[in-house]
Amino acid sequence: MTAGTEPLVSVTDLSVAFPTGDGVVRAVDGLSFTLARGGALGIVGESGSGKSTAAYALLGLHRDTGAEVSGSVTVAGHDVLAAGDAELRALRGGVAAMVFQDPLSSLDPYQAIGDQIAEVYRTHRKDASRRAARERATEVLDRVGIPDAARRARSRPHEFSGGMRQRALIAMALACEPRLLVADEPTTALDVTVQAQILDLLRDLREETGTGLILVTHDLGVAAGTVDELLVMKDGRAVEHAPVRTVLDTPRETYTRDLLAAVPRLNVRRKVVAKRPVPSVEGAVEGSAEGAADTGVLLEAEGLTRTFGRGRKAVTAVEEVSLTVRAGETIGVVGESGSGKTTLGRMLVRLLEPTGGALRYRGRDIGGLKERELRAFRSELQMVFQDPVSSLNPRRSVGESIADPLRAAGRLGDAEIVARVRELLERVGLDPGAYHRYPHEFSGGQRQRVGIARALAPEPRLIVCDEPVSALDVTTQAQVVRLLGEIQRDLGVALVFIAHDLAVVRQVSDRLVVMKGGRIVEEGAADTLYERPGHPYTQGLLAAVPRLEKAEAAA
Amino acid sequence: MRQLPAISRRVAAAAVSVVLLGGAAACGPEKSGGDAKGGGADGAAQKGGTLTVLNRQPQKQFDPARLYTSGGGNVPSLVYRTLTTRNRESGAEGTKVVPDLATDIGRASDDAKTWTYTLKDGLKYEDGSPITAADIKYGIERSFAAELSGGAPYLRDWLVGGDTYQGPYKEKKGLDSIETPDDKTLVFHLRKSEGDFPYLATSTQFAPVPKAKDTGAKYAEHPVSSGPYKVVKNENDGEQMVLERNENWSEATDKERHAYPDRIEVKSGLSSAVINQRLSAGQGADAAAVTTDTNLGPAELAQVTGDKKLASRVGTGHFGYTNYLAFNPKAKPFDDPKVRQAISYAVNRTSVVNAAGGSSLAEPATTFLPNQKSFGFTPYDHFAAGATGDAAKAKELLKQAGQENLEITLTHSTAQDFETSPDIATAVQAALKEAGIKVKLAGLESNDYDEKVHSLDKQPDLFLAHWGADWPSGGPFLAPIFDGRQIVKEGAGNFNTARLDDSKINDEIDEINKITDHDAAAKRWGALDRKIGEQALTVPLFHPVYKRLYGKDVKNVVISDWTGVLDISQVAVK
Amino acid sequence: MTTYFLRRALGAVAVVLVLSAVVYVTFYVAPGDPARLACGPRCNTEQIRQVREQLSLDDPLLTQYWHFLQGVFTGQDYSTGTSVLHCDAPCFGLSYQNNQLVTDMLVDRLPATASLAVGAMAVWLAVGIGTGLLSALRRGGVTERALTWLTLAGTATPVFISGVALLMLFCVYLEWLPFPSYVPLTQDPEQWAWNMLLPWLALGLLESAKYARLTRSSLLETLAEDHIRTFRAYGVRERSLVARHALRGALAPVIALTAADFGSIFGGAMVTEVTFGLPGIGQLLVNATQKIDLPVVVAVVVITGTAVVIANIVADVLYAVADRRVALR
Amino acid sequence: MTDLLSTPEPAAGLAPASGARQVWRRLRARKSALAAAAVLGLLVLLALAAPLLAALEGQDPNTYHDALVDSARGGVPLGDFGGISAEHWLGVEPGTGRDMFVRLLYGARVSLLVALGATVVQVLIGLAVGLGAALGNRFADSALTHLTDVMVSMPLLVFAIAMVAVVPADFPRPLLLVFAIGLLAWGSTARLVRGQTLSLKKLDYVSAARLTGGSSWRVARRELLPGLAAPVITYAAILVPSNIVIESTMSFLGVGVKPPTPSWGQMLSTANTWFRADPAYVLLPASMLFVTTLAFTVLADGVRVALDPREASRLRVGRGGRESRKSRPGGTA
Repeated sequence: MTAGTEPLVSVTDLSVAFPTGDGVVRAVDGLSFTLARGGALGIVGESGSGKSTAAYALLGLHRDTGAEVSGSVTVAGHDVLAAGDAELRALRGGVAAMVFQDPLSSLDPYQAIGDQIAEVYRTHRKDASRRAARERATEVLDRVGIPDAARRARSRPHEFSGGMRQRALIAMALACEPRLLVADEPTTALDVTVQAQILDLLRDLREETGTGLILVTHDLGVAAGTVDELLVMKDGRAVEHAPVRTVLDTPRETYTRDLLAAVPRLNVRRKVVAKRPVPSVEGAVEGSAEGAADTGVLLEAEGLTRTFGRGRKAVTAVEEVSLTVRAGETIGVVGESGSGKTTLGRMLVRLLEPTGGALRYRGRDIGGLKERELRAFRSELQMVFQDPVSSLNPRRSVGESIADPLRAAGRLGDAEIVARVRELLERVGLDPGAYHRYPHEFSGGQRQRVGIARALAPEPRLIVCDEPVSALDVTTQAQVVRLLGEIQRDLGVALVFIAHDLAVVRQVSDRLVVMKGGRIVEEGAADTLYERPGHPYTQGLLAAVPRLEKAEAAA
Repeated sequence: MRQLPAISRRVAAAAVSVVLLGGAAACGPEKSGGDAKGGGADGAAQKGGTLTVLNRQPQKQFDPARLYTSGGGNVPSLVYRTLTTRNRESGAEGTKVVPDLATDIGRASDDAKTWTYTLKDGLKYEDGSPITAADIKYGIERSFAAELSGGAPYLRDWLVGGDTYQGPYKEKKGLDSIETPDDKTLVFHLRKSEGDFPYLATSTQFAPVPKAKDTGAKYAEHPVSSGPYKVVKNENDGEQMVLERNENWSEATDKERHAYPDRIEVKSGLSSAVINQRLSAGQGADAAAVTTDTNLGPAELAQVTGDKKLASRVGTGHFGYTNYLAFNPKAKPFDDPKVRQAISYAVNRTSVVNAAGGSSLAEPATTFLPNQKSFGFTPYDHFAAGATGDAAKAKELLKQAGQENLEITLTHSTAQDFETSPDIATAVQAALKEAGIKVKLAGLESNDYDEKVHSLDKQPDLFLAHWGADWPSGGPFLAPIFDGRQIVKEGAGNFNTARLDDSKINDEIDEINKITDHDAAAKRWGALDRKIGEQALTVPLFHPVYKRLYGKDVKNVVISDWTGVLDISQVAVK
Repeated sequence: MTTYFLRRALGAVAVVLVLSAVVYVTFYVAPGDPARLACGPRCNTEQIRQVREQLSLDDPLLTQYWHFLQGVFTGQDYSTGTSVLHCDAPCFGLSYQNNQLVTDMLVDRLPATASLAVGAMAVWLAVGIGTGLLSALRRGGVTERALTWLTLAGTATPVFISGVALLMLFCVYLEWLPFPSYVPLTQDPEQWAWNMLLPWLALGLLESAKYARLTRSSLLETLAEDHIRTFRAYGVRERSLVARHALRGALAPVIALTAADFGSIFGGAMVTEVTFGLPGIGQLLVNATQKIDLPVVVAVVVITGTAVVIANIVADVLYAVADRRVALR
Repeated sequence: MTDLLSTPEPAAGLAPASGARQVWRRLRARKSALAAAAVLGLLVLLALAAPLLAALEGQDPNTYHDALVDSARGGVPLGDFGGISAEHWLGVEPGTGRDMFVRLLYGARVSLLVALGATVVQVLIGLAVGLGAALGNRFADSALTHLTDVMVSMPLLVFAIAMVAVVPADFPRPLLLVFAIGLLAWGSTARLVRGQTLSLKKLDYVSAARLTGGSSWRVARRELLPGLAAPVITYAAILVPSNIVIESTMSFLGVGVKPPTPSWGQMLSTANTWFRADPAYVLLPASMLFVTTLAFTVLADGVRVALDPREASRLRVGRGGRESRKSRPGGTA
């Protein structure tokens, strides 16, 4: 804050409330803060803390949505809440520009990226010709590091990679040289390496243009190296507001400390807990080789390959992957988007049929079995899905979703099933009374817990967790990861934990597999791999993980 | 019987049109208003202008061999002249046969087994070449070819050798029973006496076809005109036709056709509702428009009668036609005459007439013959049921027959034609219910209906039937239905649905056919009808009446009792 | 891409073959004797037999069908009595009724049906999308209500009622329009449009409610998408938001449905054609069905089937063009 | 466990309810849907009570009243508005003088039966074929998709006419119409189902259900069908009136219900010439059809919304909650 000049952003006693069928939800409650010209503020908090709602209020985005907004918001001299429609439109994008989270869905899929940026430019520079607007689009795309910008400006969003799309969104924000950038979780959907690049870009832009920045994120690690000040929000209120170093070094609030603790770290070794005796793999499946049971090998993939499409357009998502999962162990599978890890996970539980190689479950090749023949094995191989929204049927209560495998097995009576489901709900840390509630009534983290309960219901021997926490905020991530660890320990079930974030996997894995381009590039015991990564790719991944320490060093 | 109107009726039925054909009988004071010559717009008829014909049925067939018309048809008669033709007068006068290409209506000899015709002088085709007797013979021969089927059966049945002759394409030699001793004379040799031959000679098969111009199945595309107009356009399967003057038509030799308009445009494929609305609105070209196949329906009649101006543009026509209930008297329970009589008594003709469009469109019938003098109409009502049926009498007869709880099935077609249609069937059903007869209705799709009722083995025992005349005479009306020798055992060509084979009746038919004096013959037909009626083989229901609306600029309206439609060869639009 | 079209074309051929076979079997089983109907009302058994022989109706079903296929793929020769008539492939044979080449009959009638289909499509798109837009964006307005009721009434009214009602209103009472009488587009475009207006309205309104609902739900869904929020957050006006960003995505399913409906109109507009007296293939089909004029029925069904299949392909391609994320497969 | 605690406890006062009861509760909250349901209920009730109401009026549907029509004027009913009188509450039919009120009621029986029955058949076949195509292998998909194309290409009326002609005459006609329409006009429903299923199938919860080891049918029934319900119900609401229109067109072409049975379609098919002479004859069945269409449309809208538990709290979820955005399939990235 530079004394003597009017702050760029000034928020006083801001409240935002949403009327719902069950009463009014106060998403933001009496929030006040200021941001000096050229300053950078990080607003952090877990989901539901009101941080995004507050950010939206800066651009008056709650207007006409039914939300009740009070207090005052001033951005570069404009009173946002009192501004007329025209003034507000001029403000949006012209004075303050928003960078949204999901770059794919935030861009119009039908139009060329350059045209979209040009449209925004012409909205605010009425006198600009089409040609000038297109040139400006190329210019800003070039600025955010899109190679061959003039040509790529003609591409549509789906032709861009995730990182390039995020850059394009930032370019759009830059188009009209705004004085404030509001970035709402700009890196959450991205791989760690890309995330690092985008954060670097934001930093550079700030230095170069002197634009103010408000960065909304759940991840203190992301904010740490990018902003000057931190505003920590909880339940719609600011609980802590201080320079970034102060917050990181000497957090006042427990809440802040929890947030800090939740940031996944690479330097934490997995706690070796005395494992329960691994359940023996007795009663081996018919026709299985006797030897398999003895070695404790549960699932064995050999040269597993999966190709999509035919002919020239064929894409091989997984190529010649060999992997062994022993009973009760946890294997982390790490890779960036497109590395084939999800495809591999789906093949391991036979949601996908491999197009090559062998998949042996307890000695029997299940790679080519038909759906009908697979039924006998289904309950033993379960999966926890990435997307907490689409993994639960919105039209069925969560209890019913969890009960599904039990009902399908048909061994238990109705009352027993309900009892078992309540037990499972409790086990994953949910209220047993939630049986009759619907998925939309739960937060993302809770839904993931439901997904875990469902996977546990048939008492499986192996659960494949496909990026189970990548859509969650850091605190929730930590909780869910902890839960999985506990379950693994208590029940002795084998886990295959797929993630794009090395830090997340570290806390749970015995062994680690790093994938790139459908192949395994490195494999080994977790600690070894983290401490002495062999492959340059692994090294790159490790280097990209944001570190709180680094921020301290930089500051 | 059955000529164009009959055909179109059937077609209309099943499908689509909104159908307004009504049925019914010559109403009493029939020579009123529109019937008389000169109806329509005021002033003398003059040549010139364009006449528009708005029709439902496209002129799908235009080959003279394939046409099945009464008296040469309407549009075809503008292009094809025939040996004889119908008298172009309104009302009963119009049921007479008059000479056309020939100098008279035919000279009979040998008990009417031989007929001789002489052609007029100066007859020419549209290209100026002369019309010869050989061309007429060739035209008749063509109609025997399988490729050109469709015409009436009489030539086949009457001409010596006609039953086996296969047409000029297969048998180059021609038909010996038609002699052409010179370019102007034709002599026809018949297998039996046929006093009605002059009526047959009105059909388009008697139109000349120059052999050199014959293109077989494709002749209809460019027929050679002998009449006042030639075809200049024939599109969409006969839906759009344009006729223009044939400059080589010699008016002097044609007393019947006036040919006032310079140009005639036929637009068909329209729905009845549209045709009648267009005629009543009379916008633009529609002011000079007529229709040759569409009647005013009940709803339109209700509307038109409320409007004096419109009402003055309605002509009434009759056409020899009877709608009736047909029995199979060989099948139970209809083998008992008392049952047939009971049903005759039970029928409520008021309901039936209302279902057929009301008293303006149908007249109750108690005779099989149409109520026109030319057919030999002789009034009788053997089972007098009054206007609304005599349920008590019917019940009594059923009691005598031991059929107090009679349950029967009435077959009808699903065509919406006010003839054999569901409306009529339900009216009959409702009336018989009064007499304690439970009637189940069996509706058949119209092709199915046609095929079943005309096949001896599949024929329903009780069904709605109709019959019309190929020309206004008792012969073609009674013989196919009641002549025992015309029972067709195979296929679907039987019309004697009562299977009546009475030698006395058969002999009487032969006797009357020898008579060439139409009036004398008509009396005998009337008497024969009355006698057959006693057996209650059918229950006559109603004779249809036709109400024809025409455009406001139309003059010289002629509607004969032969065709019941407005004669477009007489109409003037100037 | 070539493989794609090749595969779709093969699929189309299969569909059309099945369709034609179904028609053959149906009409073979259905009552009624085409020879009798072709021959004329009072033919005797011998004449009917001759006609049957001439039309090859005595051949086994399979043989008849084979001849039909031969005609379609290689053409056929027919005797007219005096000469030989050659019918080039694709030959659908001669009409039983009047010995005309079915191909010619179809060619004569396609323009009217195509005119009807195109115009009706324009009406249902204009009314349907308009209503859908209004009801998604300005719910409760007078215009919106009126249009919604109009489309519902349209859906609930058979064309033979709505058609006559329109005729009454516009031609009889108001006298704004002439009674429809088909004028070919090539002859007089203005007259063509005036004369087709009522048929377009009658048929278009029958379909428009479906489109209104589809447009509305699709638009609401699109407006809730993130990229709309993006442009809203950049100060773009609501109007251009809808026009430039929402509409295109929202209309993709509408395009797909349009193409499918457009195809089936080719065989399905018979009531409209009959009501307004349009010389289209629907009328042809009605008459041919009654007369069991098999070559004509088969030909119309084949044309309809082809139109539907082509329309489907066009829809898929349009969909893929509209939304590049969708791959053709 | 913070995230558990931070979630507002929704609808705490409400007892857990079963699915059907929840749907009903949500439906009850929508007044327009309730009104529509009431209208439809009334229609069905009137149809069922037709004999009673006929007795109340003292008329029956098939008795001719020749004295009530003007025979010389084409049989137009005597009196105003189609001959409304104390004996004939809605007047009489032109030509026959049959009672319109009773015929409309009896007509409702046939029309609603045919329309609903045919819709049920269409939806069942559409579901079976659509699901089969979407869930089956390549071969099944292409075969069923082509079959659907064939069905869509068939000129419905031509085949309906053929079908009615082939089936023995004593087969109950309304039932025959149900099958004729239902068996021939399911193509578009199948297409809809296939498309919807293909997009539902991609969702993880369907994969999760496969992992339960239940049969494919079980998965389809429990996971896919509920998701299909909303679009299918919305579509069915359009099918119902369009089936009545088809029924009327079939009557128009002479293959509708058998006389003397009345149906709205049959009445409409004979009414189109009576616009000017007896407007009541057209307006009565036409307005019944309109009311039915309107009611079905509004009700279907309500049911669609009520079927989706999310709708109840849509406002609260709001736009752009962080998680909800992840639901979109990830494109080609």
